Amino acid sequence: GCTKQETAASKDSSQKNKTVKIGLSMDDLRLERWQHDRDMFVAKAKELGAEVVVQSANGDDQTQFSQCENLISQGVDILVIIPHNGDVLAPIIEQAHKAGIKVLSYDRLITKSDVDYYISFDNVKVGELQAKAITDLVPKGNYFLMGGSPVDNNAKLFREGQMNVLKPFIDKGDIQIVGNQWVKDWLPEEALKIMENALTANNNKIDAVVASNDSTAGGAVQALGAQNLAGKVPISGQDAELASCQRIVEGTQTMTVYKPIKLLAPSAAEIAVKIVKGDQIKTDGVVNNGSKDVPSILLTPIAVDAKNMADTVIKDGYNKLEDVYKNVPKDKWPK
Amino acid sequence: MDDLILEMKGIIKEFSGVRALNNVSFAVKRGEIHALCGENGAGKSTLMKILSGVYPHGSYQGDIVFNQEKMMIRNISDAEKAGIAIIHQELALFKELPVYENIFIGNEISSHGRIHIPAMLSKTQELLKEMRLDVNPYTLVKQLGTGQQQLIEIAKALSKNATLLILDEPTASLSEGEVEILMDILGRLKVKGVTCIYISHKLDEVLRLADTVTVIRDGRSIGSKVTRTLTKDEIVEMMVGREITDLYPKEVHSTEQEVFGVKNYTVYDVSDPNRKLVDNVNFSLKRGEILGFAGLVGAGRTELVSSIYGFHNGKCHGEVYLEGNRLSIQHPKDSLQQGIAMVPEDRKRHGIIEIMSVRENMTLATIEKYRLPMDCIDDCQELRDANDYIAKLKIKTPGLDTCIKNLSGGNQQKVVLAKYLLRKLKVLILDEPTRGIDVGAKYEIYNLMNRLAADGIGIIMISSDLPEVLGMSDRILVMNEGRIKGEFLNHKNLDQEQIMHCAVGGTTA
Amino acid sequence: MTTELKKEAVGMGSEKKRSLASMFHFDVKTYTMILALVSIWVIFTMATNGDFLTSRNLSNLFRQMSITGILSIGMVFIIIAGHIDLSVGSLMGLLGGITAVLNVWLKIDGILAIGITLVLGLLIGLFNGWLIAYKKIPAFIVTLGGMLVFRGILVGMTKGTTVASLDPSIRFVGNAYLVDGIGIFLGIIAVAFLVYNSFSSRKLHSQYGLAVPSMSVEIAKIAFAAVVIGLLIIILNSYQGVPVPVLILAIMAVAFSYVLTKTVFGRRVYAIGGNAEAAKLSGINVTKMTLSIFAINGLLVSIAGILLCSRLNAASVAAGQNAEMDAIAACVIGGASLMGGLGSVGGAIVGALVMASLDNGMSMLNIETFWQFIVKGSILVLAVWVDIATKNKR
Amino acid sequence: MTTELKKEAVGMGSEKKRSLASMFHFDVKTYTMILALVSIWVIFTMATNGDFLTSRNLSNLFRQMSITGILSIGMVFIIIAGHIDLSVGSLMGLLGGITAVLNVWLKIDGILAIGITLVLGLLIGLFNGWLIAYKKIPAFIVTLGGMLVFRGILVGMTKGTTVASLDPSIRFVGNAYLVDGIGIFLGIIAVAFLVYNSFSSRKLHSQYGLAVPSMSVEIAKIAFAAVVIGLLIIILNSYQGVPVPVLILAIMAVAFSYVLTKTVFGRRVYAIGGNAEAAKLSGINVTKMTLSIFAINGLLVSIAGILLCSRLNAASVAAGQNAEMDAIAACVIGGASLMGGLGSVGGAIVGALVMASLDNGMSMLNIETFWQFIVKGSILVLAVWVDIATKNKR
Ligand SMILES: Nc1ncnc2c1ncn2[C@@H]1O[C@H](COP(=O)(O)OP(=O)(O)OP(=O)(O)O)[C@@H](O)[C@H]1O
Ligand SMILES: Nc1ncnc2c1ncn2[C@@H]1O[C@H](COP(=O)(O)OP(=O)(O)OP(=O)(O)O)[C@@H](O)[C@H]1O
Ligand SMILES: O[C@@H]1[C@@H](O)[C@H](O)OC[C@H]1O
Ligand SMILES: [Mg+2]
Ligand SMILES: [Mg+2]
Repeated sequence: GCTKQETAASKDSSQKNKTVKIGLSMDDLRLERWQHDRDMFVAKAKELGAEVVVQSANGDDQTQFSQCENLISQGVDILVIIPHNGDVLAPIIEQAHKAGIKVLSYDRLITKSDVDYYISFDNVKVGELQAKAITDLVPKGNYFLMGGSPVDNNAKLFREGQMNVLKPFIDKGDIQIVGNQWVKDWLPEEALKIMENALTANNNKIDAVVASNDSTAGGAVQALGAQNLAGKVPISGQDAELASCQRIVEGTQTMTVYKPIKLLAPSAAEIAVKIVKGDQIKTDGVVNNGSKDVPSILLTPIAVDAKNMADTVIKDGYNKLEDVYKNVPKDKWPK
Repeated sequence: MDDLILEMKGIIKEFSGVRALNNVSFAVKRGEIHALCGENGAGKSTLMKILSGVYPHGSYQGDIVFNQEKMMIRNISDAEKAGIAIIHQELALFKELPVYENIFIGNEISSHGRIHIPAMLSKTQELLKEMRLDVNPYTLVKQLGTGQQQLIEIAKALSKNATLLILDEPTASLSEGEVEILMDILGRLKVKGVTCIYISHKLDEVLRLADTVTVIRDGRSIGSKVTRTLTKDEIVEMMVGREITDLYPKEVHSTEQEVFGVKNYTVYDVSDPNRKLVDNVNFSLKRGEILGFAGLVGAGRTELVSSIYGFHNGKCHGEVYLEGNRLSIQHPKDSLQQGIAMVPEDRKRHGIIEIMSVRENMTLATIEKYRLPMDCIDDCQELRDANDYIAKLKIKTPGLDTCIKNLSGGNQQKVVLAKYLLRKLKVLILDEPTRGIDVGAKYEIYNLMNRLAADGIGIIMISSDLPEVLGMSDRILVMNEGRIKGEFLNHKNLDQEQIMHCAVGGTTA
Repeated sequence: MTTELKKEAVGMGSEKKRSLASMFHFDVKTYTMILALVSIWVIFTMATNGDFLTSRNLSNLFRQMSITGILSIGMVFIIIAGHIDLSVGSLMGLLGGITAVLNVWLKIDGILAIGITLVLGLLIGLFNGWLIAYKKIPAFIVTLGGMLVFRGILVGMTKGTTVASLDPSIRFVGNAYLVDGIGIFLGIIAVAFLVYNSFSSRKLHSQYGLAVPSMSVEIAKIAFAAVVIGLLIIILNSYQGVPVPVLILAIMAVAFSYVLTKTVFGRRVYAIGGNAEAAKLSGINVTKMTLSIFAINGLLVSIAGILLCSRLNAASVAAGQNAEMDAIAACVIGGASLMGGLGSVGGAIVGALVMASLDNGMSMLNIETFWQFIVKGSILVLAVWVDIATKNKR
Repeated sequence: MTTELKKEAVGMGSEKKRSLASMFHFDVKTYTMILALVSIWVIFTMATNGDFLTSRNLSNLFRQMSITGILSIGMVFIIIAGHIDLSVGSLMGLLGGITAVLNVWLKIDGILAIGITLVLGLLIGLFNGWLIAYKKIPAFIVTLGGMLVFRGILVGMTKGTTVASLDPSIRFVGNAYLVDGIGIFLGIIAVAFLVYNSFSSRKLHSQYGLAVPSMSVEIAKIAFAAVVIGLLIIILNSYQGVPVPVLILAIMAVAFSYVLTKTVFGRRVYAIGGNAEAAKLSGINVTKMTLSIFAINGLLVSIAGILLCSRLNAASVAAGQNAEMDAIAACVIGGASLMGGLGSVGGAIVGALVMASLDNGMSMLNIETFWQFIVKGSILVLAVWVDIATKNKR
């Protein structure tokens, strides 16, 4: 009921808005995918005549918290948050609402709060796609799970999805989990060491690796390569980073999960502008965040391998054909 | 029976296999001033560290009876509670803290844990006045000269109102005037019934001041004697086991050829660029001459030479000539390259590198001399030279690779001397060179100086020990408040009075 | 003897002059960094068309610095004493986690949970201190180990999840504001205390026959402080009031600044850091002191941990990562030396404020992230450079 | 005179004895940590049923420690000189990134790219050193700033992407193995050099009439070293040969250990860390030395950066995060003191090996992450504790 008043108030404070001012609070720009998110979001917003203020928290809760406060006090009209940790930002939602600002939770859900909208890919789904792609190739055998950062909540969601798929195989006794490690800060150099050690501990008897994202997969592939196992042991990924797309077409990585940011980022920008203008928002349903049902727009992530590379990542312009196929003989390029 | 305040019986102390004290017994009568003498490394400081709780009960063998009571001193506060205070041989001050805090640290005047600054300040002023020391209680200790720091140490010990006061080389860097003041204070304390243990290598002082002398040699007690019946030679003989007939083996060998000259030299304070520490000083040094610098503590002698040497951080201007060529010295390394070396006054801060070995300390200033291809150090030559000087200066050390901080104070000083003597020199500056060195070793050092002078090296010797200045210099300059106030050619008729008169600001006779 | 008397007279005179000079020295020294801070503020204010200086943003800024500020108070004790603590970030995370687990999972009352956390912080600090003081293990190693161990316990304890939604009583500490009246009241008390303190000290000084700075200087100083305090409170009130974490920071800063400068304990901290050997020779129990310093730090870390989980209304496994670096940096920017013996609570707070201002200002300016890194790094170096260059001149 | 002669004689005798003892002292001191390392290895070997001690895993282990090892060599120079470098991780990331960008984007030949990176590393090190030595800004601040600036430049330069797929020439450095023969050859050269060195030094010593340790001790020492070198090469060969990064580490370690222990330069590094003022008075140009030390460090960081991007065959924006902590920890575990004046290349390498062994062993054991944190932290503290406790006994 009081939402309208608040919106009005915020309009006042931004001194009659010709341009919509969007505050975008990001987790960490040191990870390649978020750069794409930002670029596309900003491009779309500009197209719609909105101004975007971007903040990156370098993967730190407290920093993100402070930056959100700063955005609020700068009088943005709407807050779009990619939370580092969605569980800790409830107080920000309160502050924003007090200032008459609505909050759109982007990619990761802000839980136990009165967040207004949620737009994302389903992270559990991501894990499921990863495991599915690998189990399709290797239905039986020794699996190694290369988890993400032990202090990243998303990493746990990916694992949850992976286990949804793997559990039946494990129960049947077809799949053995021979190792399950988490990679500090998603760092490839850590993943490299962990993979080397896992291969040693298992005398190379590892039939498949479920890695939670591309940077960790990159490290693991290096270790596999050293044992001449690159390309022989299927390995998953996520984010469709250029380097991993290259690996996929070269055959050393099996798949990556492409979250068509092409869809996500622009629609987020569009919705953000709409919210400010008070337009109707079309949602796909709701997601319960622990204290309310949040109206949500949920996009589906896509599993990408060598076969559908051209139709997805490249077609979307997410990565360029000549970049992805750089190290592949020209005659093998898709038309 | 005499009333004994302290009795140490059968004290044995070992440092990782080296026996520093071997069954020492030591008794002090109430109210007396008791001197403790012995060569460098004899074990004097070690004995006093045991008494004052630095080496706690259990780390040595033997008994301590203090005030008729058997003591088990576990730490320094135990000793202080019992009324024992000590001034250590090495300065133990806090450079970054002001004078008044330094004096009271460990014994702060406080109520409910809150320090009482005005009380400490006024007590400090009182003490400073008693010491006739003109420094501001707020001054940071790092801004004081060594002599002044020494006086602060003394003030600190006095502030503790001890019944037994131990002074380990308190006058090593004090000049005649300050020594007088200290004697004065000790005399008054004696009247008040305070007992003193006094360690010094300045035997004149010992004879004047002490009631009793105890001598230890190589960690054993040699004996105690009443001073009244004693002569200097006897003490020396007890200390070193032989006679030293001439304390100052003065030779005259100065030529007329100037080797080193300083013109219109002025040095300013680092923290107060308007304050002149040295004011328009001129002097020249001849080949083979030993030029003595006398003056009171804080007269600016150290500032003068360390500035010339390229070490002082403050502003300075003036001209320096070596063999007629004007020098431009920015850094000590320039001086060393030109053949000018300086033995610094503050051994602990400027002389030694505590965590390095005796050998490494000794060769640090000459290290290029041992440079082989590929920057490699010729450790054989290095070892040999180091061994050489250990023998030459009779440095008492368990080995070349012993950490220098495990040496006795006097032996550390010898290492510092050796460090600069190892170089080929034209000019040697010695700032308080015999600080804390025993008579026997002093004699060796004087001989060494004579030899160097005979080789044509010019030597500048700053010393607060007037007899030493008189005994060794060919010529004496006296400084007062940054200026050269007098110049004396050394001849038989020159006496301490004349120099002192000049040093306190009087005019040349 | 006459010369001596003369000297004495001169001494007294030069002393008065010196004491004044040294007083100002001290002031300028502390204030160089404040000047750097002010310049940073001016630049940001101009760049943001004044947005930076709005009461609201300043309120944000102070709240944002409060946790680092509190950590840096504990850290400055440790650094002055010649040690270091790398475990502060992890420990803060762990202690915040404990509060949350106690409150959310075990349904323990908020106040009690806070109490338990404080005690635990103290105990853990004591344990660190014990290893360092009595077992002589370098603080670097003990706290590097602690950094790993505490983080591990936190991850294990929370099973990697975020524990969220605390009691209002806990949320209050990190998020509430004081009613305007209370803020003003506290401000008045502070100024009154300043006046009282300064005049009683003057009185004492002259009682003991000591030089006192001229009345006008004294009044100017007090007036300046009063204006700063007043302005601060007016600014904070004109937004929503004094934020509770800022109040906590202020109280801790005053209390521990007092401890460091005015108590026996505090002066001895400087002594053991300045020259541990001499401190021992002066009869100071260095081991016990070290123990206490780490215990104090543990307590302050637990306060910071409670504030953190209160602000976020949750405890997460990653909470507090790298906070130790911020705290150490704050101390060093504020003039502390990692070699020990130097530093002050005020300096550390100013250091924390400098860093928070840089973060805040650049995020307001919407500078690209990589430029933020570059600018922040450069300004840090520059500020300290200026500080050092001006100090050396004097 | 007679007494003196006697004393001298005694002196010489006891010196001989002491010099021997002190030699062993020295050995035991270095070897305590090695003993701790061996115990860690034994435990892991038992826990993994011998897998830990397979030639393959040892080859892994050495490769995994090579980057931290190289960083710790540079760091130990800095720490001995009494400074610190927090920028090492970011700088390594940046320099690796530069190699990758040069090679992948600008299509510059691998060797040339490596060359440019090395030069850049040296220059950046020089710049750091200049700020510290000439501008007197504390190393902590300069390198904290550097940490931010370098990371920012890396992010800006790569636009946050991972730059992948380098030339084989670059990949070689991080991933190749030496043919068995070369390994053996190098081993033989090393042992021959040891023998030559030790005997020529004996000869010289006795020529100069100096005490020499008994022949049997000498032979035992050489034999021990030869066995270790031999074993190492046999183990590495029985897998795939000596890995190139391990070879690079070994060469760097030998070279810089030589610099630190045998050269004038090295002696001066210890001196300025032990007492900068006394060093200056002894004619050492402290500022120039500091400059050179940071330049050396820059060079070593660039080698590490090249190795890192070569091993990963890619440069990522996050590369090298926290590597500085590992390097510093390696030095401190290996006996360096953050107060300066103490430390050794050998110690730092052993420290790096201890940490890498803990990581490697626990990940082989597939221990839960949070336990890994806890165990690693505890063992670090424990190992240093044991080290210190045994040292104090002697
Ligand atoms: N910490 C220590 N470790 C090893 N040996 C020590 C230590 N302290 C003193 N010694 C040794 O004990 C002996 C006695 O030293 P002490 O300092 O008591 O001599 P001293 O009589 O005070 O000499 P000086 O007149 O030079 O001050 C010396 O040989 C010295 O090398
Ligand atoms: N670092 C410093 N900062 C400020 N003042 C200093 C500093 N060092 C010395 N002084 C001052 O310089 C004056 C001269 O001291 P200097 O040490 O040269 O005297 P000195 O004649 O050698 O006597 P001493 O026996 O004390 O060494 C003293 O008043 C001292 O307070
Ligand atoms: O896309 C992933 C993101 O969702 C996760 O939080 O961090 C790692 C990324 O790879
Ligand atoms: Mg002594
Ligand atoms: Mg002097």
